[in-house]
Amino acid sequence: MIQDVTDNEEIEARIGRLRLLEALLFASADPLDEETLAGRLGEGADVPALLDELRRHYAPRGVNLVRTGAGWSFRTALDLGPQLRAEEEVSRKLSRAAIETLAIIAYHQPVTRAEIEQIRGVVTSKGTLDLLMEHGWIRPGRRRETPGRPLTWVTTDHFLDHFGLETLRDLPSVEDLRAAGLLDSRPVLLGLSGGEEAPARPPAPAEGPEPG
Amino acid sequence: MIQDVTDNEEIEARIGRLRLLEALLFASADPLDEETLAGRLGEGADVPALLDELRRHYAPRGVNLVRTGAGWSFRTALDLGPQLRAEEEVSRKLSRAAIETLAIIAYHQPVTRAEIEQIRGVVTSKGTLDLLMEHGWIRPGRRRETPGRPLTWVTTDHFLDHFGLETLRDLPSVEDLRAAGLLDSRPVLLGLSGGEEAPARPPAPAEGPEPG
Amino acid sequence: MTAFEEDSAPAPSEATAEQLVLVLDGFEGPLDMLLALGREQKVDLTRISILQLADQYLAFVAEARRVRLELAADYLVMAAWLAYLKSRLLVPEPSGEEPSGEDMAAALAFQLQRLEAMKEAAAKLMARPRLGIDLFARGAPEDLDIRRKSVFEVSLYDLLKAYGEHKRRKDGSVLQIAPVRLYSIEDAVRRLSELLGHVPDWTVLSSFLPDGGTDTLLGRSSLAAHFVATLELAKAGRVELRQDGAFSPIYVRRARPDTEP
Repeated sequence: MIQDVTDNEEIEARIGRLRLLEALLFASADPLDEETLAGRLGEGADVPALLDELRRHYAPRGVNLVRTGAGWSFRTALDLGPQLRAEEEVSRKLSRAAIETLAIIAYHQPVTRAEIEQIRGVVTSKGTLDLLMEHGWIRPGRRRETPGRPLTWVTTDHFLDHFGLETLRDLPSVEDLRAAGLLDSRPVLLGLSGGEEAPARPPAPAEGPEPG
Repeated sequence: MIQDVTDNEEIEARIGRLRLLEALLFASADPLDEETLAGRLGEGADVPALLDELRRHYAPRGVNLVRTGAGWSFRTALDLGPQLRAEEEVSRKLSRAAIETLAIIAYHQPVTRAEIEQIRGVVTSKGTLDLLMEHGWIRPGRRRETPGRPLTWVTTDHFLDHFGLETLRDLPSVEDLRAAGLLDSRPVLLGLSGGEEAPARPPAPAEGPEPG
Repeated sequence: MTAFEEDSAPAPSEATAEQLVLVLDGFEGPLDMLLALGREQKVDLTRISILQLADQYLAFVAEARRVRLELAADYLVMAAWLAYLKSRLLVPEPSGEEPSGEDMAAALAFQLQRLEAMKEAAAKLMARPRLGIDLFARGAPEDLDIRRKSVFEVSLYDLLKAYGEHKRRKDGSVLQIAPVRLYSIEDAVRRLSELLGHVPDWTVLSSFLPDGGTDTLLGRSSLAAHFVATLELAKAGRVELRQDGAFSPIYVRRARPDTEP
């Protein structure tokens, strides 16, 4: 495999290049073509030979070095696919509306759907609450004792679990959010409150000016 | 290394588990804990032993298997960092305030914002905690059961992962600092921050006369 | 290793203070600056001279004043506190419940040690091999959701950020500035001009104020407006003012032709 080695120094250099090649391919988000790799490995690197050595090293392992149209990359071994994907469920990004709805339920619970809509200022799409409930983050709470007896929504233990909270009381308050910079504070108008904080002062003289 | 093997079948099973373990760890960018891995490898898998074998196999290579408090993960070898970094984007430079605040949270956790301000002697500017949280290094902890029930801040698993720490006990010099009494976040006599929990100031002459 | 420093740091020199003023931006507040000053003493922080430190800091504040540098309030609070501490250290301790000068000095020394310890810890922490800087994770993770903790990638940060954004949007949309009722100076000038026509001689200013007292915002603003109005009228030569001493009542009367300036 290593035919052109003449001395220890050369072996070391080759191992160094192999290690760098391995790390470059591992850390790259995209497949790397041989030209790019040659640029990174520097003069005197026989990139095709190094790639071949690496490919053969990984061939029997759980991770393989594969060549795709764009270049070379590590992928998990094809035959392990079924075991890796045993419980496959591609992770999805939750929509902004769903995150916001969840946040409002967390902070305002128990809260009815109408209240959520009032707070958000938009109609809650049918699927949003279903989605949050399906995922086990919210559940129906008690009915509100008002006309129509609307259902309220509350968060679940799974919600606490997911977000690493011990209790709901550990949710940062609005003040905490503001202090942490998650809420830009709007300008505050100071000194325009009423007279509560006015210092005690003798009442202004009541007697009006005597007309002359 | 493989002492308890009695027949070919067992060797095959062991190799199969090693390959699956390798693939699982390779597929994930985030560390995986042993419990998760055990769940995926199934009954009869000696996960610690398998991890150890894998770790040793990768030790001299360009990619290593490392353990942090967050779990096990493959990472590029430390000595290759400078060669790999060349192409990586320069990460956003953190402000001194952010770095100091992170260290205080790491060493004093759980710690309230007022305590952080006590230690630094300045008000925490807006955006500092926000930034640290955005990096995924800190999160809100439990509220302190003291008047005002202030929120505390703690570090995350990702913090351990990012700084390559197995536990918080591995923070640099943490034991020395504790022994020296320097991890005491209690307010001291000199209350220089504006925190809610600031202690009564010494009769500072700077205070203006009471109105009235 | 500090044994060789026979002559400990010189007395606070103006040069030091000037340098501090120059690099003021480099400090994270007064405690940070004190720590930098303390390091100049080149002794272990446990053996630092707090008195000398106070002198150095006060020299800095004096220098900042000399070059008319505007110092943040916390720098001035610290200066006042250090001046107080100095006086407590220099004069015999009064027996009382207040902490002694030594206690206060020790507390300051502890704060400095603690801050220094955290700065060193921060430096050591940042010097550690860091993910994404010194070592790298798999660049192209495969979407296997191995953790199975959640199908959705939502962090607590995302949740809080969403609520913060919602809150900000909402607060922004309902922000209404309540109309503020204040007594205007123009109104006060008009009112005073009319009333003065009925007043023959020195009359106390407060008696011109409209009913309602001065304990409301409107009342206080009317007091202020009327005071400014008298100044305006006096400047125009239409009234004369008199006050017998600081904080005593202000008297107003119509200007006499013969006393006009």
